[in-house]
Amino acid sequence: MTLLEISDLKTHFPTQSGIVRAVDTIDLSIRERETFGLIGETGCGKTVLGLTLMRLLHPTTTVEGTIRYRGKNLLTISEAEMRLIRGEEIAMILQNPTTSLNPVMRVGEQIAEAIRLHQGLRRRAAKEKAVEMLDSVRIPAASRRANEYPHEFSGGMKQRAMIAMGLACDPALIIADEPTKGLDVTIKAQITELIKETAKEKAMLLITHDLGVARALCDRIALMYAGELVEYAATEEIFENPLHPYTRGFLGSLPGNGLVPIPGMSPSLIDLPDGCRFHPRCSHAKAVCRKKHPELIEVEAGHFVRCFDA
Amino acid sequence: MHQINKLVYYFAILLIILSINFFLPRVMPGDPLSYLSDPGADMPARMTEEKRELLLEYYGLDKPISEQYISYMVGIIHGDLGWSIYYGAPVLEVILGRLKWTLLLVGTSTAIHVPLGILLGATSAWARGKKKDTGLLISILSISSFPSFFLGILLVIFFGIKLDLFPINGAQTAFATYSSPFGKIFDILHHLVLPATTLVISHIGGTYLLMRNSMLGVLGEDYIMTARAKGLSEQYILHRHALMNALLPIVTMTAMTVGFLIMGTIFVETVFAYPGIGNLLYNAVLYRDYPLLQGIFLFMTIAIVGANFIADTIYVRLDPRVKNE
Amino acid sequence: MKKTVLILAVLLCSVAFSASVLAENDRVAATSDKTVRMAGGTPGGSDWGYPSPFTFYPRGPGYARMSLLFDTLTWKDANGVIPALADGWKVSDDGKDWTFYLDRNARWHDGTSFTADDVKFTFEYMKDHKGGFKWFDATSYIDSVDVVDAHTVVIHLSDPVASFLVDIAGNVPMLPEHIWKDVSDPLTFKDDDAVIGTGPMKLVDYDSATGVYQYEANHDYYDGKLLVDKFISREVSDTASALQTGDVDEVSFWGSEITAVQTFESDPDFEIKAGPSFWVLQTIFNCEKYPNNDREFRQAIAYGIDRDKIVSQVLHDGGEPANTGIMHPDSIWYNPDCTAYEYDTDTADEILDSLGFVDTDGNGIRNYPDGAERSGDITFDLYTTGKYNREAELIQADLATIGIKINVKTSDWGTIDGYLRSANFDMVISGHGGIANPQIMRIPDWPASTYQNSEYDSTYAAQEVEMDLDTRKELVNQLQEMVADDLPVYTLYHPYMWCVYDPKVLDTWFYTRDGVSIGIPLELNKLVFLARYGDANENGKINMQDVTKIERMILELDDETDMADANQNGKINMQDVTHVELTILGRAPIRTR
Amino acid sequence: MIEGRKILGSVGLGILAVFVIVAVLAPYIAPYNPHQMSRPMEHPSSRHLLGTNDIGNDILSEIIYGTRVSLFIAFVVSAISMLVGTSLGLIAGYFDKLGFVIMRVVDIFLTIPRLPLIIVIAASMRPSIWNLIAIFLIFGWTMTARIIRSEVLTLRSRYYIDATKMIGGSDCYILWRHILPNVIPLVVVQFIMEAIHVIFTEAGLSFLGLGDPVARSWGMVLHYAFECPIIYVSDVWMWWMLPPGLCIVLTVLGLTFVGYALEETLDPKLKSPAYGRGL
Repeated sequence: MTLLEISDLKTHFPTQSGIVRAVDTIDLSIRERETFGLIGETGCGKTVLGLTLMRLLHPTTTVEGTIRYRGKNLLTISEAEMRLIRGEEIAMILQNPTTSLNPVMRVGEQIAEAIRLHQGLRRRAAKEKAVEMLDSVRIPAASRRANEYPHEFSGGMKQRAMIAMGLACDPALIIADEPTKGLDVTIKAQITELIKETAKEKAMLLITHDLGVARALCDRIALMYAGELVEYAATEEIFENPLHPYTRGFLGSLPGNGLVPIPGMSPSLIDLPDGCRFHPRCSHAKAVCRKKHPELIEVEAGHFVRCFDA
Repeated sequence: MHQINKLVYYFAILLIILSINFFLPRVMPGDPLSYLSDPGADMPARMTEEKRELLLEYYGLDKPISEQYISYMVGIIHGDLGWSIYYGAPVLEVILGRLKWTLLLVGTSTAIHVPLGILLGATSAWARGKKKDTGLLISILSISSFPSFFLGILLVIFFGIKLDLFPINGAQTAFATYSSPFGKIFDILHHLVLPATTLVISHIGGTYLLMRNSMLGVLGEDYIMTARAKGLSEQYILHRHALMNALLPIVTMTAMTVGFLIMGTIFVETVFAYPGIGNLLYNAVLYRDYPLLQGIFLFMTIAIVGANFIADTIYVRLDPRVKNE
Repeated sequence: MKKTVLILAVLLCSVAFSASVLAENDRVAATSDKTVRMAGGTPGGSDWGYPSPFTFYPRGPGYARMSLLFDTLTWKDANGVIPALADGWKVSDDGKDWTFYLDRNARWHDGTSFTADDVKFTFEYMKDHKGGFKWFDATSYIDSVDVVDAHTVVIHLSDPVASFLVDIAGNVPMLPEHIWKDVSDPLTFKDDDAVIGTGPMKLVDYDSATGVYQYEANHDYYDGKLLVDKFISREVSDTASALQTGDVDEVSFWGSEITAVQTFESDPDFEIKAGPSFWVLQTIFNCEKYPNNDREFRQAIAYGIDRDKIVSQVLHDGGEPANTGIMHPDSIWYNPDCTAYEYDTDTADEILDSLGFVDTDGNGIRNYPDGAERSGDITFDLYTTGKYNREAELIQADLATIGIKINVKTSDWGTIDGYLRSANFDMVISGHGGIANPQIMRIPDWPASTYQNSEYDSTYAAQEVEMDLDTRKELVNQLQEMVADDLPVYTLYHPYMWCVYDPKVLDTWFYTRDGVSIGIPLELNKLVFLARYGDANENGKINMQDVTKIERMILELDDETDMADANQNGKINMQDVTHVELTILGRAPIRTR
Repeated sequence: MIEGRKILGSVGLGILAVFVIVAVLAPYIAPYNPHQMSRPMEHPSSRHLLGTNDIGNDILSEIIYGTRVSLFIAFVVSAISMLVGTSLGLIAGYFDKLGFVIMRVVDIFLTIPRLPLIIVIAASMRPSIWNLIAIFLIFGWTMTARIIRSEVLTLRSRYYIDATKMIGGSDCYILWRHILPNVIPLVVVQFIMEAIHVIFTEAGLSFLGLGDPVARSWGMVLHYAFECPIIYVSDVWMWWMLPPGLCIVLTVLGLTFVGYALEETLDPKLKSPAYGRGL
């Protein structure tokens, strides 16, 4: 059953140098208890997509299209209604736990405040719940740790705390933005394991540029490039049968695949190339790629690609 | 170790300033007895050389400078600031007599301008880019461009003279008898309104701008986004998450400007005939009243060092990160 | 947000408003006593020290505030010396022994009687604590004091002092022996007892920080009935507006402040009295330093300064060009015949040319002659405190037209005093008060300390001991002429003074003859608070029918009065008395002619 | 707001430009020599647009010439403070041992009660313009040095400077080519801050009567106006007090606007259109 359905979503924001088309016409849906991976290079707009779903962007940003969550269009409900959804229905674990935790507030308190808000628990009960949550993400001596400040936590522990915070109100959907970024290999493995466990019961939108993590965790994977999806399919399908040159390039840049980088830079979201947005970097680019913008087509059941070659 | 270093540092600063403050007035031409022979005053107070020497001896000014320095330092250690030559009273007494008014004035205005500046700065940052922000920003930048004495004069003219709403002379009605115990308090408050308003207006810009910038910085921080993602209300985020973090630089700045706050009142004192430490200093310079001059400097330095110390302490309480460093 | 600001503003206003209402009520409540409030000065300048004889700041206003509490043997009113603690006095022929008959009713504020012992104690105490009475060194003249009886005392001087009645008897405050005998350091004695005197006022409160004095009337005063119950001297930020808004009842102005006086001229609520300031602004020359060591050079400068212009531009005619011999025109010592250097650039140019100061390089500024101590353009510094910047600017412009370049340097008095003391200056502009008393011409106390003239010094010494008034006047005239000719200082102007007051509160303000005490040009004479003796209808004149008893009449007998004694029975024949002049205020001496 | 910043900046520049022009062209604009005397205390008329002061100087001319004095002091002090402060800040940030010494000196200067000391010195020297400038310079450089130093420390930690060092760039070369250009914007902001501070303090000292009586700044004009005994009881304040006061206000406002616009442009944190930093 579909939990979240995004259709025709555009997120643009104005800047001095022009309009940034960070999310440009995206359609996708996430099913209950599904883990959906959103993959792309830095600056492709994947974090903006996450923030758009949470409606956390600056008011000057223009968002078009629909985001349907359990039948409600998140883009049209009031801010008050939206607040009830945030944290309780959809939780977002922001990237970079070091800066995403308030440095002058005890960790336990930061987890408890959402609990107090959404579950109406009193201070003490919320605190106990927060300790419980910290314990559940395997932070040792949780009740003591809950009284500590973020700077007293190690990088891995901060990430755990972030996850605990996201899980605190038992949301239906978790948006996890780069949860493994900047962690060393052993910690990364532990965190991946932790996410895998928690994701069993919940739907998750995992935003990452780490294909390894995505493969380990996700049911389906979408690749995003310059504000739009270029390919999406079930995880194994993507890895076995990548159709888009970008996907192939991305897979090729994996350590196991020889570390071949994609040549060139991703385009500026203000000044997008005509035709296929990937064509300047594409070794297979043809005349049509320069002129016409390809549509996302379903080449096989559940496997969508945006390429003339597919 | 850090604390000891800090103490040694404060001590060294104190020593240096005390020394500057001992030698500076003594290298200026003229001496404390000059005022006794100022014929520019409306009366000749004639003094013979013989009497001059008697007085120099009385005040210990005939001793070699090294001896004076030592007795000055010893005096300070014993808490004895000496005897004001011009005012003919213990320096401490003279300073304390003025200090209460300065503290009332500076205290009141600080108690208003800091919270108000914080409030407006936070509001402005929160409404960044909106009309409210622009309006606040431009109006506060504008009123901050008024020198305090000029502002004071304008307030005197409009509220003191034209509208006759507030008294413009002094800190209280001279020896009035009051019908109720609150009469005196109200009288003092009534006299306080214009000078304090002047100070509030001329100082609010600094706090406001710092708070706005600090708040803008904080609002761009990821943890604010985290808080939003939790579904917390904007008000709650502002109070619980943003404010605390944004306040940190305010604490430091307020402490660093304590010296300026206290001394900056000299202009307001001049305009409103408000008794205070600023005018006292000015007179102490004019009359070459070494002990008094030294006393005021000592007090100012202690106030500044003390304020920094308090700020450090508050900072540690507000920012848990500092404690463990 | 806007709401919060609004609420705050309203809060401020309401506090202020209720405070003003309350304060208003309080002020009304306070007026059941008759209170007089005067502006004691502007910020930082209204505190004149704790008004004990040893702790007031040695300035005119400080003395005046002390003198409300402490009486002297004699005092002065608008016309001259009158009795105070002494009812009468006589002086020996050699001018060395002064006998004073003391008022039998005088009491200290604590009720103790004032006696001859107190007089003796006072002079001895001052001798023992030299330098303590910073105001005036009275003791160096006094040899000894003898108590004849409880109310008669004789003061023996080592040398005659011509101005004894004013400078010492009318200046030294009498101390209560029973209080001060135990005080070892008078400079630090500030108990309530330190302000117990015999004066018409008692000190209620004093605050150094706010510069406020509050006195209450001593209704048991021996020398007249008090017109007021309370007197307050306080600091104001602006005197004219303070008077207008009713914060004070009396303010005083001088010199260029004539503009403020004029705003009150047409106002029926206020009255104005004018008086002399006994003050002069002068340029002091360094008579030891080239080129000002040349008398003719100084004269050239004098001719080159347009004093009338300074009076009109800077003072707005709130003063007059000064007597070049220093003594004030309203004082009895004034010599009208001193050389007046009428502004005349031609004369100035001539003198400078003849001295060899010629503009050789054609830059408009004269040059020092070849081989002189200085070379190049004639240029030197003119020091002044900030107060006289305006005058300095005009002098700078005037002297530029006769080819002398002046650099105006301002500094505080401490610095300038240092330069004067070390004779390290060219020219200084500075004021000098008390020019109704020849004593100010004493060198080196006077700022013209670089002036060296033995004839001057001996003339000064001679007049100090000359008991004959006319001879003394002649000597003082000579001193003035020497100053006017030699120009150790060149006087610029004498400002006028005014007091503007609300006559409904108190209308007895007046200016004292030759200034209060030794020449303080203030309207704050304690006599303004006293009902005129026998003045039942309080019209300022004595009602003869009220005079029931004259305790002692003092006549200044001289040869002419003897002539009124037609039947030569040693008593004056009343029919010969053509004119009786009653001096107002207090128990005035009755002068006959 | 992006537009607002530009507008504010241009308004500020415009105001400053007007004052600079007035200062430069003072002799041509001013109707009279400011020391020339006519009747004192005249009310405004066609002959004297702002009346005359207590000794008959044309107030308008006084203010026009005062622009020169006020701006000159502010400019010289800020320029020298900026030079000295920036140099010391660069050195202190780049060389650790020297930096330690310099920063201790700066700390002491920042702890010394600044305004009281300025008053003490100014009162005993009763300064001319040059004395005033010297007094302001004693303290002017400290804040700049401190701010520049911390910026240099940040810059230094960036990789490219290490890289330059590895390929053999000398310290001077690095300071000059890599660090200095990066701190210049900050220096400009500091310059403006110092100028504002100097204008305020100079006006204040002059108001207290501690300014140069001959070269009259705006503060000095205000001082004489405040000394005038009828300033509160007549309308004199309208033409004698208000215009010089407003000149100070406008100049400071101009500087503030320009400084603010610069600061906003410089600080990337303040520029970001979205809440998030990663965008």
